Amino acid sequence: MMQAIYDRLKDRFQLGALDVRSRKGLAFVDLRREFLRPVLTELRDVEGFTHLILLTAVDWIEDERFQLTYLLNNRQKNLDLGLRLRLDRNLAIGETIHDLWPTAATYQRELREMFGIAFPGSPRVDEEFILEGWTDMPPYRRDFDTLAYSQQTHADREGRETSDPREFMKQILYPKD
Amino acid sequence: MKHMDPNFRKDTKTEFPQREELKPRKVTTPDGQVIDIEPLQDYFCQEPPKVHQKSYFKIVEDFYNWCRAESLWILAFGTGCGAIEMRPLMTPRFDAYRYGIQWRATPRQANLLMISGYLSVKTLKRAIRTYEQMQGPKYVVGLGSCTINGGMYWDSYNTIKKLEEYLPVDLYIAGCMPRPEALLAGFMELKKKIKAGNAEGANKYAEKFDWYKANQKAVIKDWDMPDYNW
Amino acid sequence: MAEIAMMSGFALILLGIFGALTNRNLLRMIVAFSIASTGVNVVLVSIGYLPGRTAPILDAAVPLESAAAQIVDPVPQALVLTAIVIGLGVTALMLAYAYSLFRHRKSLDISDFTELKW
Amino acid sequence: MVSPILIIAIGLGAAFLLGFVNEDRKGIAFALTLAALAAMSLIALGWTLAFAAGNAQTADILTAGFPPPFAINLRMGPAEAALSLLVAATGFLSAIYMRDALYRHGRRAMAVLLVAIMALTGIVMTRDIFNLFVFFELIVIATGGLVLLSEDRRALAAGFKYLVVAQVISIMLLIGIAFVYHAMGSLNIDDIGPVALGFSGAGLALFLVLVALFLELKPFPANGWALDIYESAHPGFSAIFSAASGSAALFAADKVLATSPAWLPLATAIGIITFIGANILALRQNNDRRLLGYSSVAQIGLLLTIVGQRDLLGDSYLFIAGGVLVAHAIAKAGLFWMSGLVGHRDLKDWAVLRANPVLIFAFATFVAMLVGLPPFPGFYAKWDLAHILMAGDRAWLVALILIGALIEAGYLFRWFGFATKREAPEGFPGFSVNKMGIVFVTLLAGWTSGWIWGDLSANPNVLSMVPVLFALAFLVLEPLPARIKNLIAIAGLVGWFVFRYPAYDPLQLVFAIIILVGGAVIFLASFNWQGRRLGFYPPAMLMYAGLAMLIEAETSFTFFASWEILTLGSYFLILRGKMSEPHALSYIAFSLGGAFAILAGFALAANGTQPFEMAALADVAQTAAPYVFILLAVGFMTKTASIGLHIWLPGAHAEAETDVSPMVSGILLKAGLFGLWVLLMHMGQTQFYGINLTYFLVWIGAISAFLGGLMAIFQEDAKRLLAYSSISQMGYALFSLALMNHLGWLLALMFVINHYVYKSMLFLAVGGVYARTHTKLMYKMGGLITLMPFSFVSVLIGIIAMSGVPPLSGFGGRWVFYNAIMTADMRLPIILIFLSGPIGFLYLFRLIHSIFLGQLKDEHRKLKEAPFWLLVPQMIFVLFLLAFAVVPGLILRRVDAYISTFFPEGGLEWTSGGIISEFGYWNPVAIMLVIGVIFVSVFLLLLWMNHDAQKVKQFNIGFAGERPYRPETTHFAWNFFAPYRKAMGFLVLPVVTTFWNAVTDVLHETADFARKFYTGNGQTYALQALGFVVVLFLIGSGGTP
Amino acid sequence: MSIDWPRIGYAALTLFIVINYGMIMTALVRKIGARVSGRYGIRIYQNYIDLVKNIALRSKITHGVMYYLGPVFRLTGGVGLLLFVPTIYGSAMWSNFSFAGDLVLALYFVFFGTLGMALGAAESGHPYSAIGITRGLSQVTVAELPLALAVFAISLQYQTLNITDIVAAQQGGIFNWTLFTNPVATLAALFAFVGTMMRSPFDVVIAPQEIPIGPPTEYHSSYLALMQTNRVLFPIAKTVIYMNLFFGGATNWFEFAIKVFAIYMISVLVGVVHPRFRVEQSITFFLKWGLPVGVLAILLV
Repeated sequence: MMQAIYDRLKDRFQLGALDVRSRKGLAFVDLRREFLRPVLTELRDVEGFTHLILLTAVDWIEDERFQLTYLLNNRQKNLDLGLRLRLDRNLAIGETIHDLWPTAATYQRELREMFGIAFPGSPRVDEEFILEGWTDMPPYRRDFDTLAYSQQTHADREGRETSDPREFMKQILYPKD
Repeated sequence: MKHMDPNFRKDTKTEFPQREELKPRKVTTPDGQVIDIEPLQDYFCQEPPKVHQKSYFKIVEDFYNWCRAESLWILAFGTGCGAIEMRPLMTPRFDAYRYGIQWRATPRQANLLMISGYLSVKTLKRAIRTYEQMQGPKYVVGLGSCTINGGMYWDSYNTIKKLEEYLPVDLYIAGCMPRPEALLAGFMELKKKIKAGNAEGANKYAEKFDWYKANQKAVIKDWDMPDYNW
Repeated sequence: MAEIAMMSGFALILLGIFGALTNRNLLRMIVAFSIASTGVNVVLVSIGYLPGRTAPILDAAVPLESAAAQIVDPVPQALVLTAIVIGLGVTALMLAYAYSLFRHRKSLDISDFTELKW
Repeated sequence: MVSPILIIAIGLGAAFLLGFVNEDRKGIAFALTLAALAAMSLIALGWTLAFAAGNAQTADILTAGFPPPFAINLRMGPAEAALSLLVAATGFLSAIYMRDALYRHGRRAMAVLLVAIMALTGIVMTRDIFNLFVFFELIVIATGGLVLLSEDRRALAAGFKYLVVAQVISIMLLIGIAFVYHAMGSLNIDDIGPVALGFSGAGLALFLVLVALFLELKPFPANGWALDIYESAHPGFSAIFSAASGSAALFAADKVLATSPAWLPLATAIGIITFIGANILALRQNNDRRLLGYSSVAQIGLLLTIVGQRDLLGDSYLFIAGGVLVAHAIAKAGLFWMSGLVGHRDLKDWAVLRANPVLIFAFATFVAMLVGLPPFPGFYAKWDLAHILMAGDRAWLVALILIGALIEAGYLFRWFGFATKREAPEGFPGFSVNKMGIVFVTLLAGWTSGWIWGDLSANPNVLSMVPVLFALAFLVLEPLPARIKNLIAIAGLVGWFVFRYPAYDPLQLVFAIIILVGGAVIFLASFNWQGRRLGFYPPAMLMYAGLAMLIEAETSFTFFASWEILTLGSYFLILRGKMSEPHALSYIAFSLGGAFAILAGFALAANGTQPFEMAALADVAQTAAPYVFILLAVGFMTKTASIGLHIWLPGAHAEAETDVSPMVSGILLKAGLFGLWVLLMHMGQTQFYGINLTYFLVWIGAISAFLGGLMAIFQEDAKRLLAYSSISQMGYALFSLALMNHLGWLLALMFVINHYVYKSMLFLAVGGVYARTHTKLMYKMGGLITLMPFSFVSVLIGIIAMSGVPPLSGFGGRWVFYNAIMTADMRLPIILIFLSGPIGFLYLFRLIHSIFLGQLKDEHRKLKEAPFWLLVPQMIFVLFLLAFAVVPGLILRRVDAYISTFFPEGGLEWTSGGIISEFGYWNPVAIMLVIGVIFVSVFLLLLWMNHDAQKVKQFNIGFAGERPYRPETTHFAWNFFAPYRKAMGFLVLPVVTTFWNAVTDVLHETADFARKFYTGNGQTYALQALGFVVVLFLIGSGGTP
Repeated sequence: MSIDWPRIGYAALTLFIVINYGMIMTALVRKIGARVSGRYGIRIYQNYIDLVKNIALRSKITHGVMYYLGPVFRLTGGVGLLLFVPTIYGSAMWSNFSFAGDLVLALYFVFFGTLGMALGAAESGHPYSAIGITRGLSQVTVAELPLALAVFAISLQYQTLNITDIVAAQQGGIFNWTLFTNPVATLAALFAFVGTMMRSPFDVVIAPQEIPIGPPTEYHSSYLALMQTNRVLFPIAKTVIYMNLFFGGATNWFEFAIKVFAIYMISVLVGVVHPRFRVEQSITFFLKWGLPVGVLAILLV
């Protein structure tokens, strides 16, 4: 079924390969930026993907890319389709889709705060979302080192031992190995 | 084991701007006169906290302390997963009421602040404000390892590690999370401490006010309240 | 004879009024009113007419002592004279108005002068 | 004595002489004209004075030396003399007024004016119907000429339309005259014998004459042509056309009708239809002159009605008709002349008159004259008319006349409101001095006529009553600074109280204290105003004068006159508020409606006897009594704003000035209560179809108390809240009064006192806050307690007193209330009262919370305490309330004893240990002591324990871990009782407002639809006139075959 | 005016007895509630500890004069109400200050504390306080209505407003109580009783879950102590009125204790089985059920 939808859209929007996952009815597909809105509109209005489950980002720091994932859901047919879009990491400006799904505004606000991806035109996008009084770089960027930040901000309690859970449990459970 | 980027330096230079509603503003009065409003001065009491002396007579103070110990009113404020562990205390199985413990909805009437779990910087601000709004003598109990050393959030950029740096903690109850029985045991310990006259957290806070404030302001960059929230 | 005069007088009045109310043209209305007032005058005279009597002129033919029995009633005739004079005055005034209206408004149609209403 | 024929001769002669004056010598021509008119006026004046002094006999002038019917004769009697004077004087003044126009048109125009005035006097004096016709035609011609004096081009068309219709009328008149002559054999009016009502032979002849004369009076609806003239002619001529022509034509009709009384009903019918119809149509007029035209038509209609009633009026006929006529003529001429001062024709453009306060005063005078308010002739005339008609079983006619008058008052006062409140145009050049002079002369004439009619009247002269004169004296004092005037006013009130003190019985005394002493206390607040404060003291003092006279009134006339005076004064007072224009209008509309009901009630009760003692209300005949009761009760209840008649109150009280609100709320409302009191005292047990009428009052009182309070809860505007609360409180008072037992009356009296005190106090407090914050919306305030502690204290004390919580005086009221209802017959309405008590608590709490408690706003942080002079009376009230709470007996004891003369049962026992009733007891001193001691002990205890409490600021609140954002978003005040609205909101749907709006809308829509009838086409007008005749003929002959 | 010292002494004693009785009784009621749900419950003297604890608080704040006076008004209202009503029938001294006024005084003095408390709470500037006041005032207007009607009915029945006289008329056997001679009025009054005791289902005023305890949100330390005192005193004072009017009064302290407890338990029992009403729901409830019963009461007398 997903394949059928993919076939219908593939040529018109120059989609990437369909990435079918293990779970039935879940698939991902890459697309180019200029086709984002047409594809989303088409999926929403024609193919029945009426629900935006989430909009999230992945920091592919090695590729100098942010990947935005728009996960859509078709309630009738129980299909989940993820659209993956890659943005230039140094010029992280996404296209707002709050007019298609009002909830997207919230996601975009979160992405703006946590990844520093701008969504011009999205309502209240520059307001604080979860963080309060944050002045450092967006914390979900991979070049933000949370441990280092934590060390530099909060002193460890003296005598606290930190172990690698994997090593620690191995020692306890299989002391012989 | 996690790597740490040796080159990472946190941003210490950027100042967070004052909140809009707290900036001094000019207002036109009904008579057309323009007056200056300084919200922090005009709307908040700027007095620092005071150190309160114990009663002159020891016997009175002992009696008071006994009453304080036997009448612990907990502020109904849950900061983390520990909030869940408090609920069973009201049930027939644990029945904390028989120890004179009860929950109050307003900080004005409560005298025990339970920090029930991890405390993000954002929540810390609320916790400080709430603590300061409680009337002394008042007690703070940290619940779980998160309040002790950060617990499983030890490497989080946004969670404090040592509660006593920010609030005068009377007692930690270890565990992740501590069970209700542990809480009850903790309350008993607290009572002993109060009865012994050692639970002077409020006075300690007032004495070392500057130190506490410095610690608090070091993590809370958008300090948008008076130094002491009466 | 008197009845005929009176009938025709009333006919003239009705005719005049009918004309005044149906013609839009100011001048025609004025003419119609003239006809009507003529009718009124005829009626007036016919009221004062007594059959078989003579004109109320006291001369040799009508001696003073028997005048009351010989002449027709003179009062209506006096009234008619007055009415004619007044009618003339009114007609003249109306004509003057019509002239003035036409000069200012370039129209003689009464239905054009309805800016004052309600 | 100069021969009256000279009036005509001079007019005619001067007109001829003008022909010889050189066209360029306009000054001479004008002087000649004025001299002629002055001479005519003087002759008429001489005759009038002679008649007034009783030195003259009615004189007949035989023109040709023959007795009638052989020659025309003129007659000079008292009415003729007065009318000639009216006509000639109007002509004289108008001539001066129209000087510019007359100069422009030259001597011919002056001649035409002279001819017109001459012809009008001729109509008044002649006794020959053909002569009448001639004069009428002369007037037609003269009118045709004079209309052209106007600079308005449209006058040309109007004049032509007039001529067309005049032709039709003259044809009818002439034929009629001819047939009358045929039937009677004479042209002399005195020879026209009584002609029976009929439509053949002599009847038809008379019908034609009459109908032509009626048409000259511009009857509704056949009067479109006249309105066009009014609208477009020169105002100076319109004044003549309205005041002089109308009066003369009316007199002509009167002369003819006098011969055949059988035709009077026809006149009545046409008159009353015209009166009401024209008044309704006037409602939608925006053009001032056309409005005056409608009003003129209406007034002539009223006069025709009065003419039609001459069979009943008898000796009073001249007094009544003359009163209405004079009032109409003077006021209408004055208004037309004033319209010439106003540059534009919309009603709102009259705001320009504010440039000169005397003109506003003149406007007010003329409006009051037209509506028939004291002290003007129309008032006396209306009073007598209503009484005679009621006694003659013509109540329906009284009702119609009063309804018409009410509508007229509606549009006139609305217009006055425009003039005083609307935006005045910028850069006004100033009024022409000579025109203004004419208006002032008219003004003087108006007041003089008021004095004359008062003097002629069998009743006391309003203008010779001391309080009224005192109030009027403030007109002269207006140039003084406000504070001096204030001092005089206070001295006057207190002085009058001291002077009259021995004469009051205890009930009057209580009211007198509230009105005179209380009024003086409120006047203390007026010291707050500086400058001259023009237009404040005369109406205020007029109101107090009315009130002071009201409580002493012994006869129904004095009572009613006082009532009207206080209504008028308070109207002008309320109108002073910034936004009060519509509210003042609805106030005066309701008040006049109520006053007319009272008038009808008194007239019905008096049944012809004059003067009618108030005490005689008890002896009204069984058949009439319930109607008298209902009429009077409705009248008084409009003043107390009982539910259904309440919609004027909130706006009027809320939008009034700060020191006016307590006057109209604390004091003025008591007038209605006093009226009800007097009514119940004398007619308390009146039955209507077996039901005691006081039962209805009990219900109305209870519903007012309940709904008034409920509406108060939902107000955002502090003064409106207080205003609705007044409705509720007055409901309480009405309820307790109508209980008709001893304690009920005592309770009502306590309400009278308490309501005065705390309502005045609260209005002043809110006014003081308003003076600082410039807003009345409560949610915009908050937290003012520290800035305005004194205002807070007075509101606090007011609230405790008002809600009936011990130990303050309100509790005494509740205690008496409980004791009073124990013996009441009705139980159900008491439920509403029970409910409205706590409801009062709700809105009062809202008042104090939203203003003084809660969060202080940014812009109010530097506010000062309310002005000193506003606080002074408040503090006096606070002290009084505290004292009254401890020793209520000081005042109530005497009243209690006095009430025992009406209800000997159920009194209170005043002992040193408290007040004891049949059912319970109450010891105010003990209560105060016990509560005081407990309170102080607890307070000291708390002080001991918490003396070291840290004073914090307004944002230091436990806000769920957050902090408040702004005071505006933290102050919980807007829609404060939202849950209450959810539960009870359906009870406060604006049903009554909707009803009254619908009434006015229907009237307005009717007017708007009906006035389309006047198409503006001359032919249509002529057709309407003919149609009028035909319809009249058909209806008449249908009635009498 | 001479001071009647013994009477003042008796009044103080009454106050002392009632406060202690109230402290114990409210604790007992809570303990019963706990036992019903299988808990041990608070200690019977817990109220005293809480009271002392609050008084012993070291730091206090004040929001202003009215805020300071609020609890004073509140407690004065409670104490005054108690002392204005004869506590023990047949004893001149235990009638305290009832010579100052009759039933009407008692009915209206109830509002004294409410008014003061509302003013004080409102000055704290806390929106929750204001919301709580709104709710409380809205509810009490209609909740008191059946009582007013019932009182009217029984004062008509006994033809007096004197409480002592009303109690006197009920002496001589349980069936002389108003409860039996006029059950409708009693029922109406009980509507009001349940409605004004600040217990479920009519406790939305202080609903802790949404508006942290309503009007007293900002009160603490000795302010709260005074209010706690009033909270044990005031319901009893009110109950005493009901007892005197409908349940035959009390001729000695023992009877007093039993009757007050029994009447008090009515509101407790209603409360434990009914969930909370919203304000408009309780208004509608009283109009729909309380009002008709009250009307019936005054019509049947």
